[in-house]
Amino acid sequence: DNLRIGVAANFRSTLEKIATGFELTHNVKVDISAASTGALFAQVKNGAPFDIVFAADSVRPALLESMGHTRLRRTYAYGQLVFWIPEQPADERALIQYRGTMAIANPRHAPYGKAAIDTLELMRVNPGRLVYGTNINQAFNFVRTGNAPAGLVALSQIRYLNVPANEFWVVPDQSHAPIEQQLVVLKDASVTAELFVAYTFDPDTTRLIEQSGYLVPDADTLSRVANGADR
Amino acid sequence: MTESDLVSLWLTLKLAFVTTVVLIVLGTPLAWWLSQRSHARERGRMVKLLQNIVEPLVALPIVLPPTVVGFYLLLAFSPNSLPGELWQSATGTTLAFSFYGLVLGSAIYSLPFYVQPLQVAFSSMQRELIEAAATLGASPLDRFFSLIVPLCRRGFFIAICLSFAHTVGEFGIVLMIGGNLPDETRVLSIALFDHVEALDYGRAHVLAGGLLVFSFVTLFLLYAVDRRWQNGTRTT
Amino acid sequence: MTESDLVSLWLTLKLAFVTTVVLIVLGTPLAWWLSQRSHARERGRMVKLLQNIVEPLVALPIVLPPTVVGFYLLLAFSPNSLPGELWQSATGTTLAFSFYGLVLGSAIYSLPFYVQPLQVAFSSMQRELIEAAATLGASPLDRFFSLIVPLCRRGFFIAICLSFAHTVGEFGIVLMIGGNLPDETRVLSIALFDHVEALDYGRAHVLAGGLLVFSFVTLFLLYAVDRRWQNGTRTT
Amino acid sequence: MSLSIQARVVREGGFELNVDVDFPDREVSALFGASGSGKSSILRILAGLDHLPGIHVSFNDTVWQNETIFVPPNQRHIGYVFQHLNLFPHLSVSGNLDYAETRRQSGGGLSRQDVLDILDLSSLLEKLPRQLSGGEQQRVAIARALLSNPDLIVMDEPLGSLDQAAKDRILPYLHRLHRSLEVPIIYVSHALDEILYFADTVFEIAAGKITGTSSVIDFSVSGSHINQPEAAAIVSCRVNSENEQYSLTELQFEDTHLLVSAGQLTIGESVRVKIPARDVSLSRQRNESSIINVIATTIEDIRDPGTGASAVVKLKCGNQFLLALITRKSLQELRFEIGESIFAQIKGVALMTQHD
Amino acid sequence: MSLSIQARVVREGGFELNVDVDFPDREVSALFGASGSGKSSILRILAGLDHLPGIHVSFNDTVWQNETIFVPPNQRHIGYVFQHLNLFPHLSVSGNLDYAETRRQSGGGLSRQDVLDILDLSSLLEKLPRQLSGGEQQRVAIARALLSNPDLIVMDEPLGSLDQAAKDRILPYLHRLHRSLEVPIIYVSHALDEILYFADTVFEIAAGKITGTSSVIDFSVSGSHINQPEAAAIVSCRVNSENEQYSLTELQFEDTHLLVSAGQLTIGESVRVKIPARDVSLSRQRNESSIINVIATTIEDIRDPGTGASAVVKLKCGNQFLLALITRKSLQELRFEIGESIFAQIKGVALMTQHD
Ligand SMILES: Nc1ncnc2c1ncn2[C@@H]1O[C@H](COP(=O)(O)OP(=O)(O)OP(=O)(O)O)[C@@H](O)[C@H]1O
Ligand SMILES: Nc1ncnc2c1ncn2[C@@H]1O[C@H](COP(=O)(O)OP(=O)(O)OP(=O)(O)O)[C@@H](O)[C@H]1O
Ligand SMILES: [Mg+2]
Ligand SMILES: [Mg+2]
Repeated sequence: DNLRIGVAANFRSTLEKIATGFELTHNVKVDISAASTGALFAQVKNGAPFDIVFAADSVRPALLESMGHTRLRRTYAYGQLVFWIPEQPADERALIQYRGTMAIANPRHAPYGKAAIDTLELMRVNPGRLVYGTNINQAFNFVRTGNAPAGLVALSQIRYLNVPANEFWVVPDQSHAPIEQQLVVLKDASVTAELFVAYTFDPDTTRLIEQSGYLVPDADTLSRVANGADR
Repeated sequence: MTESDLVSLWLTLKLAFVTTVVLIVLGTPLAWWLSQRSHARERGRMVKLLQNIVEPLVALPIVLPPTVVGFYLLLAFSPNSLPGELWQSATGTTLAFSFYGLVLGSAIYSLPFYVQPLQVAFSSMQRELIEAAATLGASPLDRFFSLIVPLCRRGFFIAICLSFAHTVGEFGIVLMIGGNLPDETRVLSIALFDHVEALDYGRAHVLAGGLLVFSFVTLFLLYAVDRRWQNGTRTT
Repeated sequence: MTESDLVSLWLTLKLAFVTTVVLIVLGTPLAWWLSQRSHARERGRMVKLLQNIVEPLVALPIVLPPTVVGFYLLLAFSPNSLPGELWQSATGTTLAFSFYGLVLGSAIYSLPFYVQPLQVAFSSMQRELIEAAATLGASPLDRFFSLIVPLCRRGFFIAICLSFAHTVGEFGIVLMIGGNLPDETRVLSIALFDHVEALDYGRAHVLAGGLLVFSFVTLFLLYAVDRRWQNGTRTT
Repeated sequence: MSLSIQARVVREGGFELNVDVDFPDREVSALFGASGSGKSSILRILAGLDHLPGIHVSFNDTVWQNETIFVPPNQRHIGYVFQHLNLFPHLSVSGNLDYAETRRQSGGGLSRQDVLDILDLSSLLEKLPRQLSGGEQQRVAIARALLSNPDLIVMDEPLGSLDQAAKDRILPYLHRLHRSLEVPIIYVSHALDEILYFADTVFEIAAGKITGTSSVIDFSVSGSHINQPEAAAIVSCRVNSENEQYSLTELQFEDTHLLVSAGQLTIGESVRVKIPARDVSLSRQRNESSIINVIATTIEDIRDPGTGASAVVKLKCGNQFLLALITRKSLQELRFEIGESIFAQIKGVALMTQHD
Repeated sequence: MSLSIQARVVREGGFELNVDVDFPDREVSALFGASGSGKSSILRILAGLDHLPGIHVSFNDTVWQNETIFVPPNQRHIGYVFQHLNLFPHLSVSGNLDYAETRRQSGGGLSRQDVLDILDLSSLLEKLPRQLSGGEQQRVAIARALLSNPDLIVMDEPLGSLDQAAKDRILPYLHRLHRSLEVPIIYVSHALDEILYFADTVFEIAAGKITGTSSVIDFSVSGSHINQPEAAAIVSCRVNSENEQYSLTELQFEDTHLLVSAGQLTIGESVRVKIPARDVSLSRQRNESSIINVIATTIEDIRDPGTGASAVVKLKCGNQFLLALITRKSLQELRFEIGESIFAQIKGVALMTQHD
């Protein structure tokens, strides 16, 4: 049977690359469904036939685990927040002095949004107006279409669309809580699911994730995970 | 268009078609029943009250955002809830994440767009013509097909177009209860949404453009057929 | 309901109201123009061709998922595009993230739900009555208000209900172009979606339930008024 | 007692219909009354179109409606010519006729070609109702009702928008039709001449109540209309002989003769003759004039309204009656008296119908 | 030349209308023709309801339609009584009347109360059109057209579904109305008696063409209908004196007298009398009978159709004509000849209208 994976929208394109590699090496077909983490959560709770869910945060995976829907939970990546201001030089000063409309993800449920708010507070940035995208992709769209002149978006998006290097500035990790993205393997998943998880944490794959604009858990964490301590 | 987009297109057309058929079968009698209110002097009070309640109920799904309707449908379809349980014990499958679940969801959400234009058409029809047909020996069902359908042709046409198009464009419910499964629930609207979400603008443009042109041509042809039909009855 | 939900409710009603007014003002003449096709023997070919093109165009927005329509609106609203640039130079603000942007988006998306039931009503009206009114000295505008509006009352009523309800439930477009600004673009459907996304199911249930009850009561009362009006003309 | 109806209903607006009628079997029954008196209402109840409480209808031993039973209109097999015609606007003339023909409940029935010919519809078959003139629409409505091959025909002013020539063609056809099909007909009309020509029994109706029931012969000489200029006596005669040269037929009328114009009549046949009151003048002696029918009668009654210019004299001849409309001036100058024997001069050109 | 229309149009379906008519000023013009001959089509063109090319219409020096000009119907101020009535279904009777009254283009005009009284609508004001009987609806349609206070009245079979009593009340009213308002009226009817009563000029129409135009007096004695039983001569007389006892009025008819029933007439006034052909019998000598009007005439023409039972004799009296419908039998037995002097016995009870 095919392996069914639910994925939060921001990680989708990266996951597609991973899945292509996995399909080649393991000869298993992977079906990818993208949705918001909230939707994935509701669907899993109500019996969605997924094997693995790649969430955009750690809260909902933990909740799923506590409700007994999972048999494995792991952090697979940390998102990186960037300040993007198209057609202008981007750096820390530009961010601090920015006074226009700024697009961020909705801090209420999107981890990138929470991180953006943290950052703005910590760095005492006072933009003229904050507009919220439902998720980080939408915040990105606001900037990309020119409706918002700048935004705090994800590095993965910047990489995906090959934004010129001088137009964005990667916000340092310390300025916000980590944007931890976790996956869960669901209780009734097929055994192939663990194979896929193992493939995800394969060094070649983690390099791919890093190249896509994420930080990956350090080797320490990874080995602990491999020993099952995280469970 | 990629192959997966073509699969989505096929699925979308299938969903819209099946949903529209379901609406025609269930929505037509409902619209008829609701449109009979003003004439129904001889009916009981209970029937009237029921109509007064059902009429606003029909319009109700659309005041909730589709994702929210989808959310509640998801709850209802869950094997933990009564309807979901019944369905599962009857068919062995879950309603959520299945094509039939999508049909059900779309039908509920598109119901007002089918029922209400029809109601307008039914209620503006001349009742005397139906009486004339009755005296000529036409049974109620015969009257319906031989008289009411052609007289309300425009209402049917617009009701069908609206609900078909609306099902094609439907997205929030499908996303929630469909789970975005290729071959089964990833309809075109979801694929399109995916492309936009994945910042894959090129594919999104192609798909949206294709969908628009396809729909325009289809609607244009349908309207042309409709006009020809109309002209046909005029001169023949 | 919390205060912010109340703000959203108020905003939603305002949006739905303004959108409906816009649709009444713009959609009514459009529906009338489109419904005149079959009778227009004396008109030029160009007008007919234009009608044949506009008619399917009106229905077109609904075959695209609202989020996608929203995405393209976002492109159009951008100061880099011509319409967005024009708006900005005229008003100094952007259409995106503004109430007027929402109105525009909702109006485009709800247009078919307003225009098409009206077209059904207009096209099933007896033309001879308009002729009679004309011989009694009623000008075209006078005829429209004194005769066509009351005769097509049910069509207007349903068109208005559908587009109002649809705007209340509209979500995809608003999500795309609204930016979720409290007081300005965070309508109820977005707030509800936020609650669901934030796993705040309690508030979501309250809001959804409240919206349903409110809408049901409103629709129930509207239909009751409609019936009374109808009965009124029957016996008075 | 083929068709009987008892109804006591009040319409919104206050109109009260309170009738108890037995329409005679196989006959033409006419409903005659002023505008708004309830004629159409009765027809609608008969056909089952107004399903109200307080109504009993039965036809040929079948109960169509009582407190518990209600046979829907489509099972009553009634050919209904509506006052407002109700042609199907989306069907051509032939489509309208097909609609009726394909739903016939019994075999046999009228030939379509006959109906088309008599109603002069052959050239209109492809047209839609809205492309027809008022009279053309009315003819289509009649044709449609007839082609449904009904067990009962109900006609609500079917000839109202037709010209005299069309009426003169259609009425005799309906009459022949009725004689050959033996289907009862309920006929509503304001036109006295149509009723006198066509009806066997006349039900007079006023303000929702039946005010009189009589054979057309009695109705013609004693209805409430006999002071009207259109009043005419209907009498029953037997065909004696024909005079081909002048297309005149000699009829045996009681113990005297009448010469009338006629088509092909069979000697010995029983016929009905209409003698308009204004065509009858009175004289104490036989005068030579262009008036060819002069018969001896006795004055049965004199209806002098006391005002106006004219009075009606009812004349008895054997067991039948005639009417004469004369001026009050001559009434008083000539001092006619009830019981007096007098000559009725009848201008010979009176309409007639065949009856058995 | 108050109202003129030239039209040459072909309707879909092939009907061709080809007319060129000048309706006389301030008169009642009747359009008389068979069903489907194009009467309603002409009225619709007049009112601007069928905007087709090939039409010229002008009224009182204003061009209503030609190649370039088209005055829309609402600016023509026409009171149109439609053949299909077209009452507004959502408005009560009074609502329908208000609709017309509030859109009056000029002041003055009819009193609403008068119109309600004559058309007997006072008790129906609150009803909706679908709660009315056919005849009631027709009366409302007439009232509505009249209350719009039009410059031109156009009536398409306005009395078709009315009973005789209503007609007898409404026609004289329309006649008086016309005399007092001096608004031209175009009147379409199949009923010969209405036309003879009401019209000044008659336009005969057949298959889309005007086949004859004549004053009603000429029409009555020479139209194509004079072999019909309803044929009647219209003659013009002057009021001589009244005989109150018998409600009879003596009229000067050429150099002889006629006694007729009448309402209040002014001595010296000019009036029109209708003498039905069937009410006239011929005799070579004056006989004593209930017939009070016997006048000396000469035979102008004899129309013997050669078949059928009756023939028409046209009689000349001074400069006017009468018709007598007699049997072909008496025609030949009595050997009437053209030019012969003969007595016409006229049953005295003839309808009449006032004319100036
Ligand atoms: N649907 C209705 N609701 C209420 N009253 C009605 C309705 N239809 C008819 N009436 C009233 O009932 C009375 C009788 O109407 P009906 O149509 O039977 O008259 P009718 O004898 O056919 O008259 P006509 O010769 O004018 O057609 C009228 O006073 C009319 O106003
Ligand atoms: N809308 C139309 N389209 C095509 N043909 C029409 C249309 N209306 C009428 N006709 C045709 O034109 C002819 C004249 O119709 P019109 O209505 O003028 O007749 P009419 O003299 O008023 O007859 P009636 O006395 O029966 O009402 C008829 O043969 C009719 O079939
Ligand atoms: Mg009636
Ligand atoms: Mg006509």
